[in-house]
Formats: sequence, C-alpha cells, structure tokens
Amino acid sequence: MSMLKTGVAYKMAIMTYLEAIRSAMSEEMERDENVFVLGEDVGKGGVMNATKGMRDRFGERRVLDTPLAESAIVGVAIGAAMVGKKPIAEIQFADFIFPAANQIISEAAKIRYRSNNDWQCPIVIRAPYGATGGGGLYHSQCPEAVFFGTPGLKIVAPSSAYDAKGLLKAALRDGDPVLFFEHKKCYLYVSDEVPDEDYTVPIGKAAVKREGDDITVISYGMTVHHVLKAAEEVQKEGISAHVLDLRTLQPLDVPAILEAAAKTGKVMIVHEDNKTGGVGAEVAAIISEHKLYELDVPIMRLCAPDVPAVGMAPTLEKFYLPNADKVRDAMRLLAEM
Amino acid sequence: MSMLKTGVAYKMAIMTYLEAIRSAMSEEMERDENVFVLGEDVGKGGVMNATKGMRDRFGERRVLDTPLAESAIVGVAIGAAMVGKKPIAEIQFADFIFPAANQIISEAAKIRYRSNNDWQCPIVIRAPYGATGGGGLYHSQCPEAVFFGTPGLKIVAPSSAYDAKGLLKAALRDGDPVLFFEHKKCYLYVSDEVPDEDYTVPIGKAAVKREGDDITVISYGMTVHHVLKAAEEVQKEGISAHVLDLRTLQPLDVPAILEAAAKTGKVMIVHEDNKTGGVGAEVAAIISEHKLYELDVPIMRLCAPDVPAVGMAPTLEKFYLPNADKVRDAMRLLAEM
Amino acid sequence: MASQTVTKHRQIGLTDEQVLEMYTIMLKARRYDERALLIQRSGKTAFHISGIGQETAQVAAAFALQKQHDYFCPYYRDYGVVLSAGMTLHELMLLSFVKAEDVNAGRQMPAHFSHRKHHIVTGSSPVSTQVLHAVGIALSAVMDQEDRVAFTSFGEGSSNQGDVHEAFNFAGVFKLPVIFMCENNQYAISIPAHRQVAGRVVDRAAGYGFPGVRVDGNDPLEVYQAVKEARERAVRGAGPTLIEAMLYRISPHSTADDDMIYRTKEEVEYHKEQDGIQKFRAYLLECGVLDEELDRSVNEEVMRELNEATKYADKAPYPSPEDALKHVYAEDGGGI
Amino acid sequence: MASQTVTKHRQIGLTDEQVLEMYTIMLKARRYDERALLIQRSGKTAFHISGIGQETAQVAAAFALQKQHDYFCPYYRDYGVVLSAGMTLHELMLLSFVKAEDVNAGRQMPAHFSHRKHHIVTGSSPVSTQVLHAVGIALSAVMDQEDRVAFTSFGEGSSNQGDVHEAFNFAGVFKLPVIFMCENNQYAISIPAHRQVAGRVVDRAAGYGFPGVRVDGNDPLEVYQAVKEARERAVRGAGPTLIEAMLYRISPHSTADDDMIYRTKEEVEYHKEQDGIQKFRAYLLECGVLDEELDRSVNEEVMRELNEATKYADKAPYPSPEDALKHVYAEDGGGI
Ligand SMILES: Cc1ncc(C[n+]2csc(CCOP(=O)(O)OP(=O)(O)O)c2C)c(N)n1
Ligand SMILES: Cc1ncc(C[n+]2csc(CCOP(=O)(O)OP(=O)(O)O)c2C)c(N)n1
Ligand SMILES: [Mg+2]
Ligand SMILES: [Mg+2]
Repeated sequence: MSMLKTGVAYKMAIMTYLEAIRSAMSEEMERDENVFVLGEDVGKGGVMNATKGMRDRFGERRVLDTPLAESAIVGVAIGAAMVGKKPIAEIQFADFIFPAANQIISEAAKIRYRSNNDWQCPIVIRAPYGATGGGGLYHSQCPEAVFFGTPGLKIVAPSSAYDAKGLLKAALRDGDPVLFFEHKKCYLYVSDEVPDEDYTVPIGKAAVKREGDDITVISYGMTVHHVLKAAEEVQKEGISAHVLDLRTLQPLDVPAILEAAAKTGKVMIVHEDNKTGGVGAEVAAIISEHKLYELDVPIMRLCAPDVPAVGMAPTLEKFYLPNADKVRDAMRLLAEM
Repeated sequence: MSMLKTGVAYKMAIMTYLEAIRSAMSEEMERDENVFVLGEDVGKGGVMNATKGMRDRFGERRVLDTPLAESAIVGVAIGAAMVGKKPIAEIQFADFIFPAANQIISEAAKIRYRSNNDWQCPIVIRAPYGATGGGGLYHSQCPEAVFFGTPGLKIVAPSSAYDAKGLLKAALRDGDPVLFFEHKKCYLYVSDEVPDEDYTVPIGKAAVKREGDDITVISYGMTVHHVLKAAEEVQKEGISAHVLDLRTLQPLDVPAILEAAAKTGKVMIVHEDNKTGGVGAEVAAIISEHKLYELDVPIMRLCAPDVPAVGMAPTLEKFYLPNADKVRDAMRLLAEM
Repeated sequence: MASQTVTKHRQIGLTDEQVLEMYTIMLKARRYDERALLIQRSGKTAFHISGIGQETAQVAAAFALQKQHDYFCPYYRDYGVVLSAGMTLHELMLLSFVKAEDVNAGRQMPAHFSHRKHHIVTGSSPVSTQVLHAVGIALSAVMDQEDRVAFTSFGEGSSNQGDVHEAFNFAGVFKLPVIFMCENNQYAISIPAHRQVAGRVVDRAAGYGFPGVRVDGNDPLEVYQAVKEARERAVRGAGPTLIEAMLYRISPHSTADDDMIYRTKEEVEYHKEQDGIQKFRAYLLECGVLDEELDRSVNEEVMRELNEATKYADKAPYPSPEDALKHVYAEDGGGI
Repeated sequence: MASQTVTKHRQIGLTDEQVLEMYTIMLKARRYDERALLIQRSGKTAFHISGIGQETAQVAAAFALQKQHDYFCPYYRDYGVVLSAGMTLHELMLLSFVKAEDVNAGRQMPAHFSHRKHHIVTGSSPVSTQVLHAVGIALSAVMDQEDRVAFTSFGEGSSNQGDVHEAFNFAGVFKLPVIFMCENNQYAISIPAHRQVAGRVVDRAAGYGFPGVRVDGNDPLEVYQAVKEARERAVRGAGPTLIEAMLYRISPHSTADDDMIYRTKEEVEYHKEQDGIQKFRAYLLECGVLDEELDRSVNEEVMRELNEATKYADKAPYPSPEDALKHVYAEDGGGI
C-alpha cells in the first residue's frame, strides 16, 4: 500500500498499535545502540507482547529482565540515562507505576532543572493503561493525572498505530523524560497505516481527527475511537463534530486546543480517567481562560465517574467506562444546547 | 477574649496555626486513645515542632519515632487504621511524600471501595508543604495536585489557625483517609482566634473570607493571606473583592465555588502550586461547566510558573512565588476587564 | 483412628482431627483451583490465578495461627490460607464469578481476598503492600497489649519490593508480633528465582536482627512447626520471624500466561510428582488418620460443596450498575 | 619525606604524595564546613549541613576511586567526596551562597552536589534515590564493557528506604560494579541508630549474596583499603560491595537542628576526641610525611583558598529572576 504525502510516495503497512510500538522500539534499537528496554518479563516478550521477539534479536542485555521492583526499574533507568544510555523502562501495568512515583517526580522530572542543565535524564517510561474488560480496579487504571502537572516530564498518550510509532520514536530521541501511556485496549483493537520509512510524530502536537462545524470534541487515547464512532453516528442526524486528539498531554498543544474550541464554540472533553482533576480540567481551564468569548455553551466533560477505578463485574465496568453510545448521547445534548 | 456565635459565648485564644495543629492532635489524643502520631523525629517534637511536648504527655508509644521510610510510615498507619487505630502519619516535608505514593493511592484511597465497605482506612497524613523562604526545590513543594483527583482520598489545606484545628479534628473523626496539607509559612506567620471549646470545621466546606461585589478570588493555604492583603489594598481604589478560601480540596465545595463565581462574574484563582494541572484547573473547569453564562470575563489563574519547584536563591524565589503585590496587580487587571 | 506410636503431628501438637481438617482444606483449595480454571476456560469468568503446589504450606501456616484472632494479610495465591481462616468455597466462587454477593461485590479480580469477620485483610494487586499492613496490625496489637499476631505472605519476586525491606526493618526495630512468609515458588511470572533474588530471601532476616527459617513447603508439618514457633516468639515479645517456604508453582502464572515459553514440561512434571497434598495423604494413611474410605468420603464432601458453590455463584446476579458509585467514602462521614 | 620503614599507607598502595593530598582535602572539607556555619550564622546564607566527623572516610573512599572515570553519587554530607573528586572550595562556596555561577545556578540548597565534568551526579533532598542511580550507572558500564565503577553513599537512617533494598537486589542479581557506602554516623536527625536500624546495616549485604564490610570510618587507611578492594571486585565482574563506615556526626543535623534535645554535650565531646583528621595528622607526622612546618603551610594554603572562595562567592551576583524559567526541558528538544 502507498499514499501520497507532501509529494513523496511512502510505503505503508497496516499494523496494530501494539506492533507499531514494537517496531518503534526495534528500529530505534537498531539505530542507536544506547537504546535498551528493561522491565519485568520483557525478555519473554512482556505480559502484553510488546517486546515479543526482541530478546532474540537484541540479546538479553538490551532486553533486560529486571527484578520485580518498579522504583528500581525507573531509578536504574535514570542512572543509565544520565551517563548516556537511552533506556525504555517498561512498567508492566500503569497501575503499578506508583512505587516509582518518587523516582519519576522527585528525580526524572527535576534532574535537568535542579542542575541548571548540567545533567539530563532522557528516559522513556512505557506504561500500558486503561481498561480492556475484566481487569478490575488494578489492571485498568488511568494514572496520567497523577503525573500531569509535574513540570519536567513529558506525557504522551497516542490513539493510533501511526501516532504510537511516531511518538515513541520522538520520545526516544527526546532529551527529557517521557511518560508513554499506551492504552491496552488499543493494542489489538486499533490498526492503521504506518509508513515503512523512518518518521516521527512531534511531541506536543495535537491532531485534528475529523473536521466539523457544530461541536468540538477533545479527547486522547482509546476514547478518541469512541468519539470518532459517535461522530459518524451523529453526522447522520446532521450534527457535524470537530474532533481533536491531544496525543501529547504534557506539554498540551494550547494553540490547537484553542483553535478547535473556537471553531464551534461548543466544547466537550472526553477521557476514560475520572473527571475531577483529570487532564480535561486543564483543557477546560485553558479554554475558559483564552476563548471564553467564543464559547456558546458551557464546556462539557464526559469522563469516568469519581470512584477509585473500574469494577471487575461486567455491569460495573459498563457503567464506569465511556463508550460510543454515551459519547453520542452527550454529543446530541451538546449540539442541542 | 470571647465572642458571640449562635448565641453562645465561646472563650477564645489567639494562637498560631502551628499551635492550633498541636492542640488539635493533643485534644484528640486525650479524647480517643486510638489516636496516635507516627513519623520521623516526632518524639523530639518533629522538625517543625508540631508535636513538641507531646511525647512527654502521651508517651513514646503514642508519639512514635519511626525509621526513615515514608512508605512504611503510611503503610504501617494503614494497617493499624484497618484494625481500629486512628493514626496520624507525619511526613516530615510534603516533598518527601512520594515514596509513600503507592500506599496512599493504591491502598488508602481504595480500601473501602475495593472491599465494598468491608474494611475502612481512617488515617490522617499530615504533610507540611509550601515555601517558607530558603527551602529550595525540595523543601517547598506543593504536591497536592498529585493526589487531587484520586477518589477515596480527602484533601484538606487550611489557611487559618481556626480552620487548621477544626479541620484536623474533623479529619481525626472521619472514616476515610485524609491528606492534611499544612502550609509551612502559615505555621508561625498566621495567628487567629481559636475557641477553647471542642469544635470541628466540616471537611468539604469552603469559607467566604471577605464579601465583595466586583471580583471573586478563590484560593487556599498561604495564598489566601496574600489575597486578603491585596483585597485590602485594591479596596482603597474602589475594587471590592469577594474572597473564597477552599479549605478542603477534595471533595471541593462546588456550591460555594459556583456561588462565589456567580456573585461577581469575574473570577481569579490563586495558588502557590504551579498552574498546569493544579487544583485551580478543576475549579475553573467546574465554573465553566456550570456558570458559563454568568461569567463576564475569562477565568484568570495566578499560580507559580510551570517549572519543577521554587529555586533557592532569593531572586528565583521571589520570581516564582505568588505574593500580595502580584495578586493586587492581577486584581486590578481583572477588575478593569 | 490414629496409630499406636506417637505420630509426628501429635509430637508437634496437632490432633488427628486437626490434620484431617488440614488435609480437607488442602483438597478444597486444590479442587477449587481446578474448577476455577475450567470455568475460566469455558468463558464464564475472566481470570484465574492458581495456587496449585502451594496449598500445603498455606494451610499449614494458617493452622498454626488463631482464627478470628490473629490477622491474615495473604497474597493472591493463598486459597489455602483464606479457606483455613474461615472463608468458604461458596464465598470463593462468588469472588471468581464477581457477583453481587461476593464480599467485594464483584469489584475486584478473583483472588483479591477480603473478609473482615475472619480477619482476612483486603488485598490489592500491587504486590507487597500488604506486608506493611501486617506490620501496622502487629503494632496495634502491641499498643493494645493483645496477644495477637499478624501473618503475611508474598512471593519471592515480590520480596524485592521496597515495602518488604521497610516492613522488615520497622518490625525489627520494634520487635513486633508479625510473621513474614515468603512462598518461594521458583518463578515470578517468567523470571526464575535466581534471576530475581540476589542471595537467598531467608538470609535477609539476619540483616534485620531476627530469625529466618527455610522450610520445605511441601511438608505441612515442617511449615506448621516453623509458623507455630514464630507465633510463640511473636506473642512473647521476641519479634518477627521470616519463613521462606520452598515450593513450586505448578500452573502457569495465571490464565493470561503461557509458561511453556520459559520453562519445560519436564520441569513442571517433575515438580508435580513432589505434590505436598499427595505426600500428606500418604502420611495420613500411613499413620492411620486416614483410610481409603474416609478419603473417598472427604473427597466427595469437598466435591459436593464445590458443586453447590459453583452452581450458586454461576446463577447469582451481578452487582447492579449504579452500585459502582457506592462506598467511595463512608456514608455518614465516618463519625468515629 | 617518608620514614625508613615501610609505612602502612605504602603497604596498601598509597604514595606519600597521595596521603598528603588526602590530608589536605580533609582539612579543606573541615575548614569549609566551619566557615559555612559561620556564614550561615551571620545571616548571609540560609542553611548549612555539616560533614564534620565524616571527612576521613569520605576522602579515603574517594581516593580509592578513579577521578573523572568512576562515577560518584554522593549524599549531602559528602564534602570530602566531592572535593576529592575534583570540586573546588570556590565552587562549594558558590553553592553555599546560591549564586548564579554555582553549578546549580542557585537553584538548590547547599550540599546538593552536581558536577558532570567530575562525574559527580546531581543529587536531590529525598534520601536514597541516588543509590538506584548508581546501580543504573554501573549497569551502563557493564553494557559498554567499561572498567568503571559507580560509588554511592548514604546515611544509616537512609539505608531503610525501599530504594536501597531494591538497589542491593538489582546490583546483586546482575553482579554490577557498584560500591555502596553507608556512612553510619549514629544518628538520623534525632533518632539514634539502634532505634532506626534493626540488626546491622553491614549484615544486610549477605542477604543479597555480596560482601559487607564494616570499617572504622575514622581510620582513612582502613576505609581506603576496603573501597579499593571493593573496586577491584567490581571491575573484575565479581559484583557489588557494601561498606559500613562507623562514624559520628559531630555537628547537629543541620543549622535547623538543636541536638541538645536528644543527646548530651559529653557524648559529643567524647566523639570529638576521636577525630579522624587529628589521628591521621598524628600518623603522618609519625611516619614523617608531614612535619609541623609543612602542616602550617598546608593549613595556610587551605585558608587562603577558602578566604578567596568566600570573598568571591559573597560578592558574586544571584541568578536573575527570570532564570527561574530556564532548563525545564532541553532547549532544542534534546535531539539525541
Ligand atoms: C507492584 C507490582 N508490579 C508488578 C505486578 C505484576 N505482577 C503480578 S504477579 C507478578 C509476579 C509475582 O511473583 P512472585 O512474587 O514470585 O509471586 P508468585 O506469582 O510467583 O506467587 C507480577 C510481576 C504487580 N502485581 N504489582
Ligand atoms: C525521603 C526523605 N525523607 C525525609 C527526609 C528528611 N531528612 C533529611 S536528612 C534525614 C536524616 C538522615 O539520616 P541518615 O540517613 O542517618 O543520614 P545523616 O543525616 O545522619 O548523615 C531526614 C529524615 C528526606 N530528606 N528524605
Ligand atoms: Mg514466585
Ligand atoms: Mg546518620
């Protein structure tokens, strides 16, 4: 398959979000011998298969099975990064990132600043997050809001295979610590076209996923797909939705957010993380700070309810998670306001 | 000193914010033998003197010096709380709370919910936060935003001695984990009237600190004092500021926020924590969700800049921290908009 | 029922009734485990994590403790512990099926135990957090001058979490009545113990000034004795004990794992033959506590209970959707 | 300069020049420390944290390592380490005065060392995080097959943080070239070591399968030898070593602490008499490396350097306010 982009023919392949991540890691490991992966069970391929086959290709030193200790995984990665390595620290489930919170917030985020640029800490922390169904409270969490608002960190949360690969490559070439949140539901559910050629997606740039005139929906990660599906549905009813995928959560793409908000004056933010204190709050705050006069109606947020995390029983799960139906209903409401 | 309140004469004493905290702990320890304090150096009085004299009064078992390990301090407190104790876990500086993040976020916050009310975790975690001058990056942080938005936790951040005592007592009688952020600058800088009698200040209720008609300023902690001082100043210029002290950050007092915002239609949020992803973002989001039509001008946020934390040099510190002058200038701007 | 000579279990203070009950609970744990796997395979449940190969040590440890008096902070494979502490197959099945009547009301994954009445402390997925909770419970026992101990277990992989070290040190400094049991089943998911643990878990105790004891986890009498002694030390104020029970994880890590990527069938088969339950059965037969007939009826009774539990849990309703909103905080603010 | 018989320091591989340099740096550290306290008392700086009583061990350890080759992850009292690694009194004074020219450009508290050129890794206040960084640096040395080691130090109180355990285990599993040095100065702020550390820090190494060595921190030759051997083990692939240097914190915890609340003047006085620098001086005099005249000139030179450094740093400008906004991220995005 091929497609024309800025005049050049790129060869493209359809691949899953998971394959995109694996290929980004593999290509960067080929390209730069300082890149290596470390984490629990990464040797056998990781519990998500993200590193499948990579130990055979790069050896067990560069696909390093670590002891079961997240603070060590991140802390060791930080040490290695400070002296020139480019570690990819895999957290088995994002729910288990908290033992490493001190190393991430007190160390990684502050190393460049506190030393006045004497040292830097270019690590990438990959953390599979979000609900896939049947994960319960501790295999489904969206912990991005805990780290969001910690200056010094960059936070990425792609929704497509294309973005996942391009952003992971960008993260691996970045000079600062990047938290890379991979939505577990996207791993196999999402497939799209990915160029064969080397490319990056810049950190800090949102993407317009759909042009529209009536309402603006801003989202990231898995919920982008719910939003797009709902947008198709409401289109049939004559509601035209403009959809922005944040892609990077920190730094937020403020110009893109403002442009998208101003375009329709009716804004909804959708995320799987619970509402209070989520990334959506900042997005709403930014809009109400800079584009208040262009808002026609209040800013809406469609998020998981403010309970600790998703329940295991299917009934609880369905109630908790945003889905295309819930987004569609909210879109109708917003359009009618 | 005495004052009339709901018809009853209360005896009052002027005390510092720090004394208020100490007296709340001491009185609750007298009242309930299950209450105890644990933390680093609490026996000698703690590095902030919050527990001064308490070991002599209650013995070293109830004012327990722990090893230097925050995850243990919180984790042990959780275990004790689950079987009927009411521990007050002191974190020496809020900057050092992150090693305990897993115990706070994965455990304390989720114990009631995950067990469907079979177990509960009524701990109070006291964490001195904020800049006092000369604390540098790691003795000045405002980490409330990291925990904000974790359902299951309550978060309190008083600005007065009265509130500090009343809220700490309320926290100690609460059935759920409460993060109690004590602003270090308030410890000795702030003194006010505190009743001799037992009283509590309800968790979840904001307080109007000043009635006004032109602009609304919402804040918490030390910056409340900057806001009140600036309000006095701009009053002379004919600007009347309505000031709301959030007091509790989680759950936020949404009705009070909306009422305060609607009162003037011109809202500014002030906090010492950096802007992006701070509590102010949620406050702005709530207002723009529920009171958009009552807003006359964009919601303003006056916060520390998005850098990792305050620098040690006086020049850096002054640049970083909100103060009365900065608030006053922003108030003028807001009033003129 | 018992033989003429003084049997080993009597020598260490266990009655015939007790060893028979231990055996019965081991069987319950095993049968439950096998059934839960089948149910998961049939698609009726989402997940199972197996304790097969660890039941002997689990049941033996729990029998050395006092039910509804001591506190249990188990980890996710501890079916043998929670069944000994008082949970029923009925309750375990409701947990597997994540139904409304489950203690957790369907909120948590299977194997995330909780039962306040039985002093089984609510558990989570992040490993090793419970080790500190046990220390806190032990601290409260000392404060209240009560003769109870806190028991906690964890895998050898999980022993590497910072929380375990902080727990050992805290308990060591205050000589708290806590028993740490590492169920060393040779693997942490795909990582064999020698790539996971530097040195030996049991040797770590010495660094905190308390005893570490390594036991054959397939020998319930050895485990029982070690835990019993640890309990005695604990209640007389002599402090914590670390027990490392050597075991083998017979099943893959969980239903989400394919263990043949990182170990061989032969290795697993070899360890299956060391099965502690079979050895215990042989011992009980040998000393006359058990005979073939009694064994059959014990097994039948276990199966009956299991079948009923399965049937009930299968048919029981899921929690209603809005229940997701309940119990984030105490309803009345706590008021304590 | 040296005596006829083979001196102890020569026996362990130190030249006369080296021990003299060690002595000089110990003096620098001590004099810096005393001056920094005075400056703080005069109100010119906000804070000082003292290393008095620990300089001998610090300097000796650093001398067993290779400057600008091995990596140093020191902790906040390690003036002796960073001066040995290459930092100057000039730089330390700029750090104390938090001036623009300071490596950290006035951002961090004094004693938060950083100096990339000298392989001194940037440090923070939360204790023990650096112990894991050292392990990561050691890992990178192995990956690149370079013969460098990572050295890290921490207090005995800080040894109880989870990160230290995770670091020991990680380094033990992969036999990494890292040297852990615990500077056991008997107190963690107000808490004496026996209330802080269960067992002995040095004994913890055995639980991770690597050697632990306890040394008299006031004896620089003993410390030097232990670190030297640890370095040799490390570079030949035999893995980490834990060294526990027994010391005493002569000063209060920091200028914010009143130690007379929790210890006596007599106790402090007793330990002042054990001063390692004075003992080392006596040794050097005895074996003829030093004489009174040389000692005077060494001391004078140290004071001259210190005075100049103080004067310069005092007058140097603070960072400009807007500099607070710099270096949150790489200016060009990193582009690596
Ligand atoms: C903090 C944390 N990190 C990672 C995981 C994922 N995880 C679940 S079980 C497990 C292996 C545990 O091994 P071990 O402690 O030996 O216990 P076992 O499963 O062998 O009984 C891992 C890595 C987790 N649950 N918690
Ligand atoms: C994680 C963390 N918790 C608490 C503190 C506050 N604190 C600073 S130094 C110190 C005591 C350290 O004692 P020790 O490790 O023995 O080192 P020493 O100061 O005696 O050299 C404490 C509690 C901190 N810096 N970091
Ligand atoms: Mg295991
Ligand atoms: Mg010390």
